[in-house]
Amino acid sequence: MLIFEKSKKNRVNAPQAPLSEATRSGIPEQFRRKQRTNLPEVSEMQAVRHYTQLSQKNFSIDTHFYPLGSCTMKYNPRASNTLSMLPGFLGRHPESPDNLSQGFLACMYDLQEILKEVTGMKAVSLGPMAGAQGEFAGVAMIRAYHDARNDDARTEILVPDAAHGTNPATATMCNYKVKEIPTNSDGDVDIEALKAAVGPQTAGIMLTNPSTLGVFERRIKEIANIVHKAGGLLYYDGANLNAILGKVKPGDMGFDVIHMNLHKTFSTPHGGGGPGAGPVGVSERLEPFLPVPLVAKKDDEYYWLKEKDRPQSIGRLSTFMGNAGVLLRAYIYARLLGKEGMHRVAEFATLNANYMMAELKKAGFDMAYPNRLATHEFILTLKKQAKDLGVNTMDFAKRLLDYGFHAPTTYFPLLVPECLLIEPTETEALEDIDAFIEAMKAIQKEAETDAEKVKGAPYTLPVRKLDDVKAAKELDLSWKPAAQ
Amino acid sequence: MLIFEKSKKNRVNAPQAPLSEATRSGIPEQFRRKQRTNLPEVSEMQAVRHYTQLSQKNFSIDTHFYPLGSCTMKYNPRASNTLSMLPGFLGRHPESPDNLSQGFLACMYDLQEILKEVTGMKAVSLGPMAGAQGEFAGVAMIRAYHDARNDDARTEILVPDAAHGTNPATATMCNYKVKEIPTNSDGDVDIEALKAAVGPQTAGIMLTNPSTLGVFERRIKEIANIVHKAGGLLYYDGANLNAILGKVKPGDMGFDVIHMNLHKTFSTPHGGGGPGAGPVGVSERLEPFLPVPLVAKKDDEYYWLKEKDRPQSIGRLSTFMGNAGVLLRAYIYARLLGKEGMHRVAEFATLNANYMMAELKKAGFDMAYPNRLATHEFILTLKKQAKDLGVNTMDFAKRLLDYGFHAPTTYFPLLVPECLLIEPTETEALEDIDAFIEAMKAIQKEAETDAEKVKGAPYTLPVRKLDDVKAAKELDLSWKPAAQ
Amino acid sequence: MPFIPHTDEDIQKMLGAIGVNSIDELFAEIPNELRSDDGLGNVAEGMSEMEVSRLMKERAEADARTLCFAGAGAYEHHIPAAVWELTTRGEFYSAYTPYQAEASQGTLQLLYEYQTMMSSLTGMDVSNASLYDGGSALAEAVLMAVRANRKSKSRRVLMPRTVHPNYRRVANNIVKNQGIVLEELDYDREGGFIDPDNLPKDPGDFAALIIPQPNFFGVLEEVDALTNWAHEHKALVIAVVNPTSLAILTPPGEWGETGADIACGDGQPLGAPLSSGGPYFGFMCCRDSFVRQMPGRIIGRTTDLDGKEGFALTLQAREQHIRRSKATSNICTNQGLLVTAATIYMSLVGAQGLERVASACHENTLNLLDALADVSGSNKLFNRPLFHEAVIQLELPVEDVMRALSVQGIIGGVSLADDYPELGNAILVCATETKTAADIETFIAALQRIAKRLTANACPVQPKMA
Amino acid sequence: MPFIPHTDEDIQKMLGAIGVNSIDELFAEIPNELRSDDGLGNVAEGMSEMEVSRLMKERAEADARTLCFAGAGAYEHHIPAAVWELTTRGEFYSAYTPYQAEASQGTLQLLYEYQTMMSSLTGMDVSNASLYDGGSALAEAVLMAVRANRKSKSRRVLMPRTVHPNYRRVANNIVKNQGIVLEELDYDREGGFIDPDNLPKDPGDFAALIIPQPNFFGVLEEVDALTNWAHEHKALVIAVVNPTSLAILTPPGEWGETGADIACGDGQPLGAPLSSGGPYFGFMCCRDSFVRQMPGRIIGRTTDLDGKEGFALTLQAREQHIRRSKATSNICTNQGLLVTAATIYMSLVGAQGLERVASACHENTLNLLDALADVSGSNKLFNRPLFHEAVIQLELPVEDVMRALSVQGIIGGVSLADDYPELGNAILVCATETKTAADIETFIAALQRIAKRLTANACPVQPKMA
Ligand SMILES: Cc1ncc(COP(=O)(O)O)c(C=O)c1O
Ligand SMILES: Cc1ncc(COP(=O)(O)O)c(C=O)c1O
Repeated sequence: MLIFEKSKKNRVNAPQAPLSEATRSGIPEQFRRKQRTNLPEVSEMQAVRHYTQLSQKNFSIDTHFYPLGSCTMKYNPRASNTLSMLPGFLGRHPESPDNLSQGFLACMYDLQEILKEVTGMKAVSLGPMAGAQGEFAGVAMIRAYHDARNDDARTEILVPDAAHGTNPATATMCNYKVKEIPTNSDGDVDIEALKAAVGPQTAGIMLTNPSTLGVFERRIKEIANIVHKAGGLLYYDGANLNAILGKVKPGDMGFDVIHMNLHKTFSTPHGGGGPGAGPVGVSERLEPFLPVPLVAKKDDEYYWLKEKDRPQSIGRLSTFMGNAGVLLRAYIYARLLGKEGMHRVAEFATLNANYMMAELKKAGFDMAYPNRLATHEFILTLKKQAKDLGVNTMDFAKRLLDYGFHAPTTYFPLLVPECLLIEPTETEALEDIDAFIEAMKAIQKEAETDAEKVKGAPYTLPVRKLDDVKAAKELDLSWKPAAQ
Repeated sequence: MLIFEKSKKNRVNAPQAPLSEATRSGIPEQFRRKQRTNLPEVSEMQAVRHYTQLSQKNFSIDTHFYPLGSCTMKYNPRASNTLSMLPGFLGRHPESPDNLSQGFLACMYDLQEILKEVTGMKAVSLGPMAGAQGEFAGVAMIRAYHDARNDDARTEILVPDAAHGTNPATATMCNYKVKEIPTNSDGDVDIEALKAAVGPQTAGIMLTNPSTLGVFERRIKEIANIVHKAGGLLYYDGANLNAILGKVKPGDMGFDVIHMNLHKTFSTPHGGGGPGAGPVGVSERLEPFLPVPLVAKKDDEYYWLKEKDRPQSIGRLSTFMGNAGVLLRAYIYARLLGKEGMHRVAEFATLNANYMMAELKKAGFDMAYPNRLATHEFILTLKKQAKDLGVNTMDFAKRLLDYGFHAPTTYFPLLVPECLLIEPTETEALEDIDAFIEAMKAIQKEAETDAEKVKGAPYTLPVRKLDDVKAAKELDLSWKPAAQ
Repeated sequence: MPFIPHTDEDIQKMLGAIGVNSIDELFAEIPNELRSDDGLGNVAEGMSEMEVSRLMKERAEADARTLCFAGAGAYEHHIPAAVWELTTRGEFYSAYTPYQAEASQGTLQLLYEYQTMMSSLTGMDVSNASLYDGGSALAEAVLMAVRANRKSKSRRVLMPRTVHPNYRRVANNIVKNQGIVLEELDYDREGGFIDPDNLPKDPGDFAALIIPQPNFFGVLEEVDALTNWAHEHKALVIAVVNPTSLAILTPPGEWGETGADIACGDGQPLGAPLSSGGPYFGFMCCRDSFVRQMPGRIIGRTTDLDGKEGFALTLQAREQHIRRSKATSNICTNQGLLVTAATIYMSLVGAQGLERVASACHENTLNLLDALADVSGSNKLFNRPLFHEAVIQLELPVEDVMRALSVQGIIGGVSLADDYPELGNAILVCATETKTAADIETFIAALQRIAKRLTANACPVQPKMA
Repeated sequence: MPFIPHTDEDIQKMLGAIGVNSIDELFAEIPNELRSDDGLGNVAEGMSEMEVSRLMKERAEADARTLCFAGAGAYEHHIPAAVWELTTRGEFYSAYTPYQAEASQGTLQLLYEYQTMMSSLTGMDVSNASLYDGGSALAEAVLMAVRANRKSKSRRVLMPRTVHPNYRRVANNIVKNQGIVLEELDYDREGGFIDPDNLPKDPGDFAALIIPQPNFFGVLEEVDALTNWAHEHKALVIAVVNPTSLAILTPPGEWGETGADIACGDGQPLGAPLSSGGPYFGFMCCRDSFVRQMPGRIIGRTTDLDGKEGFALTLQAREQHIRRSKATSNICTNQGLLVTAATIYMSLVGAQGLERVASACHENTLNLLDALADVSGSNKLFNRPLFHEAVIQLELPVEDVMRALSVQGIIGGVSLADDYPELGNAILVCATETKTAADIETFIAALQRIAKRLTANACPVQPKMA
């Protein structure tokens, strides 16, 4: 039942708004709204009950194992939430002057420093509000760099075919043409194809390493050389830093610019869709172009650097300071972990993924790259099951829900057919990983003996399989009051 | 699965305790524990997931209509929780000096004043930690009063047979003998029986008005006269003040002492069993005996009154100041409501109960007191159903759970057979009350056509009907590790 | 180990199953010369939760207890306690984007309700499920308008200077990469608004006109006339609005003859704390006919195998994960949790409540203006109707006044010196419903003291007696 | 209307269904002369949530930012953030006592886990599901011991003066009504403990001996000798313990030859904030054989109709709602939510974590004592091993010192002047794991300054120069 269906005209939840009508207006009739909005009219309890009940219909990290590949669904420490919501932080107006902002600025400055160290880059800007905006900032800096050198022949961005959709979409937003580079059968970039593709028109390449195929790109230095020699820059999609935290730095691999998804590696919550934070780090040559605002420090005083302090900056990409509250959460997490904790993240994320891959292999499942080590994630393909049993990846995924597991990422990356991209993260216990493996085995058995059962899943959730085609065809995007 | 079954030896949730071992001890071996405790060893996420999942197995006000008679399960405003947990309140040590406690003391003083006004009593003490302890304080004051007058013949407390179990139990704890007074067929105290029972041995009478039968005791003045003339005092069990808030004051009815359940009328949460708060109010003659501590005010400064300031006090009943945090919640609620809001509580609690009673009557259910108006609650008896259909009150109650309603209070008060004591409270909407009535009708129909189905309920909860007899016979009160 | 549940035995068992001897072997594919195993020298050691709590409390404390009369795109409203107590429930807080619809009906239904609320507030047909913030939502609206305008191929968009300066910057920083030009329209110095009578008679081909309401100065624009003018020139209209104001102001869907085409803005006033500028959320609504041009996620109502109602992401073919380089935008992660808060906020205050909030804010700003009128050397600019915010001109240097106020913990508004130098010593002030008469008095008294002192200091001859 | 969902139409419909014309008619049975319809004159009008928030924030603020070295039964520990974020989830927070077991498995399983944890901590067989607080739990333990001791009919119970003075008061205020006498045992002035060698040789018949560990002074009692002595005299042993200490101290179940019979105390250190003294919770554990004499609720594990494991209230026949005047106690509502917090707290810190907390507190108090040793005019009393708390004797009047400290926001401990006048100017101090070295320095520095000043003021001849 929708909240609107619980609404009744003239029900006022009085304490939540001023109790008495305002007596002055001064707003002429011509500017005034004629008809009241459809906002629900419910009591406080009705609202609380409605949204409490709704929340219970969700799978989440706090309730379920959620091995969604490329999403790093690990535990979000509650302290990060509680401490980032201290009144002093929540109440700070974005235009609050520096002398009333030293506490907040100190956190932002520290976080910049930590992220510099983690990525091996020269400088970091915290502003971008998610991974995709970080990518935008990065590619816009690449454009600004070439522009500053009057090198306007560079019209193309190279993107491996395994790349996340945000990569090509970002290149387009920065007015670059996208050229796809194929992957070889081991999951590495096809170096010969790359060599053939680069040229004076190459503005740069966008890479993820470990790639979204769940493997580490071994010839990364060679790739960097090829692109750099052609005058292009290297962009690192750092959405998936979890596997290499403390182990290897993008700066050392030769990257010029990187964005990080703090809502993955730094464990800020995903909130059912966001918010995230996508800070960018750059090598020396891109430093002047970093988006503002930045935080600087002089004599133990922190202060902002804005447009006027950074004339070559690509400017600001958010009205104020990006998703400040998310940045605070990431900072708290980083302080809880410390350097030794960061190493451990990579180690145990990798251990969990490799263990899971090994056990699923033993159980007879096919891996996309069976000869590779897994990073923090790995890809399993159900091509065989789809062909022989008529049970495809989506069926497995839905059936996993019945077993109490959120499904891994399905049908991504696009180049592996019938794939599941599985990322257990370091915060899951062996027991839960084993339980997932058992569920996969059980579903495999079901698929062999009772395929229809698997294909009809899920059975135990608030709804059964939803009709996506109908959703897109008979668009119903908002509730309308019944005609009165 | 129990948290202990998720535990593994030497799993340490490091950030929650000091990270390094203490280096000094000074505690001799002879005093030291030899074997580590069985406390669970789980990760933070495992604990969070476990208790989040457990919570979802509960019915609660925030998720369900919960018309548990005599319990006043109404909405607990979230602001009461948030504001009572402000750091300044949570951090205040109970021995904090007065000059560092003016904020807290002001709240307590104000609350004393509000409760005086609401009850019509001369003075109020906030210390008692629940209704039953309020009762204890009240009866102990009655004893102290008689003792102070050297009137030691008074050995009996009168209690109507409809009384809550805490009333006779309290009388016993104060070393009084309990004499039960019967109720007449209209639900009022049997005045003739009362007259016969009082005498020089009568220390007092404990009454609830409205009584736990859901009706207002009409001859309360007469009762007061009878008891007072015999030299006894009148105790008002104010657990159920919700029906009369602002409408009639116990002080005006002639009561000498009253306790209130703030966790009912003043909407502090029940927390799955507590905490509550059971302040006591007294008339002038009992004032010297009030339990300490009390809060007083002089020249805009608030200060504590303790044992030495109140030589005749029955003393303190809690280590410090009772359930201070609950008192804050009640205070916040009182300020949100204001005087007009308090009147409304009684009005709408009464409207809801009478509407529900009227509709259930129309649907063919039998009321225990069909000729009376309901107060905030009313009693329905399923004697007929039990006899004719073999479906008893407990069966109805369990089946209601399947329909998404918490069951009303069952088999209380003891004197009405097969009863349901139903208290909708003022915060429930007509729609939800109607839905409950429909569920009752549906279950009645099921009972007529498929009694076994009703008797097997519930079917849709985390467990089916539990075996209480086994629980009491094969006592299993704590988990034991499997022998290693 | 912090957040890691493995015991030594677990580790041994797992390594055995993999067939390696150490965790380190699992990193064997990383070329040795790239490994940086001791490379986090500049990162401090881990702290316990207690230690981090102490640190963060000290820092939060350092910035607390200000009295704030700044608005300028971020407004301090009362947020009912229930909003964040519910929003931070683990099931909302720690869920991912609802890719498995059946396991995410809570979030999905809530988003559908959100879309309904925003459609109603703006008077538009459809809403998406959020963008990052107000500034970037405007950028997306510009890109969308250029894509969607079938009648014009122009990449010119008219941007009034009465739009928030940072919105203009963000929009420009984003859209300029695609060769889109935001052409400024100057404002009327008397009214602080875009005077419809002074619009270019022959504006040439342009894709869209942006109309802020209220505008950055708090002034109400002549939205009907502007909308009609743009439509007459075959341009689309992009409304930039404050959602609270929509409880009492004409919604974009009803502007002019046929309404605005796209409405966007920042959702912060709907339940998001000031929080240093974020996370907030951008909202975007449009006409039915443009829905396939809209960026961001959209939720649709549908049915399941049993015919039961349910909710799912829909029209995903617009998005980057399907359409890749041809997507309507690169946005992926949005601001879901803030939308959760906003939806709960709107449910709690309700239709009437939001009107009261809007009216109370507006009234409070009028009270502030009255009080400022008595401060000598302070002068309200612009003679037009306003909502909830206003520009004040000071006789003294803004920077000095603001600094002096800040020392007393007062944020006296936002200086316009950098963005509108033509207005002299101007500040933008705002008093939401959270400000009491006493707060206003505190502000005024401080201002008067400061004015006195600064005037005295500026005095060439120092007065003899203090 | 605040918290009331009725519209005017609803009201009319409902009145119609009942068959009355007004809500007022529903109160017809209340005699007219008793009605007080305008009787709440002294109660202020309702406020909006925003207004109440402002009021409460001001008041909370007024008492905030103290540096606290007081313990004395209420200890400031770090509480993991997850504890109260989970505890205040509506499903725990707003549920009633689990009377319908099937609809309350969350609370019931949690309570069963709690009982297990408390049994393990205390080393006792069984635990109940909580009592009000430490003091009243001790009162219940005394009543229970008198009921349960089959070998003695005595109503005498021996109560050391090393038990918390307020616990002694509360216990006495409650049990004296039933003619039970708490006979004080004095303590050794050197050691601050009950010297087993000085126990009465012929104590007469008594029902129970109470043994605090650590005692109120923080001193460790000779629990083994005391326990054996009581048992030799056919008395039961009631242990009063600090649950944190049990992570490192011998649990009552292992005291002496056969262990204590009942263990009780205050659960506050397990996740309850200081909060002005409550809500905390009392815990009580006992031997298997006494379980039917135990007051309060008890949860048992059982099975459902399908044989599935489940949890339910059990042994209810002890309780007031069944047994009425013959019940083991009148307790009904207990402290469930605090037990919820404690259970989550214990799960989060775990077995090793609680040891670390206990050790860190103890170490911090030792550090504080070292620092105090350097303050002239301050002197540690008692030469026995201690845990986590200690008595300091000052040369200056306690009241003056405490007042002077409080002006600087420091709570320097708890004065013992009223309860132990024989100790002179004594205070009880405590530094939990929450105190840093800097905190201790602040305290010491303030104490030194104050000592100097007070000594100077007390000086008959004022020194010439300040
Ligand atoms: C590899 C990769 N790149 C980029 C992104 C985009 O990040 P965001 O969703 O924060 O915009 C994601 C996350 O979805 C990703 O997995
Ligand atoms: C009528 C009545 N009296 C007394 C009590 C006891 O109150 P408490 O549970 O707070 O001890 C209750 C509540 O259960 C009650 O309903």
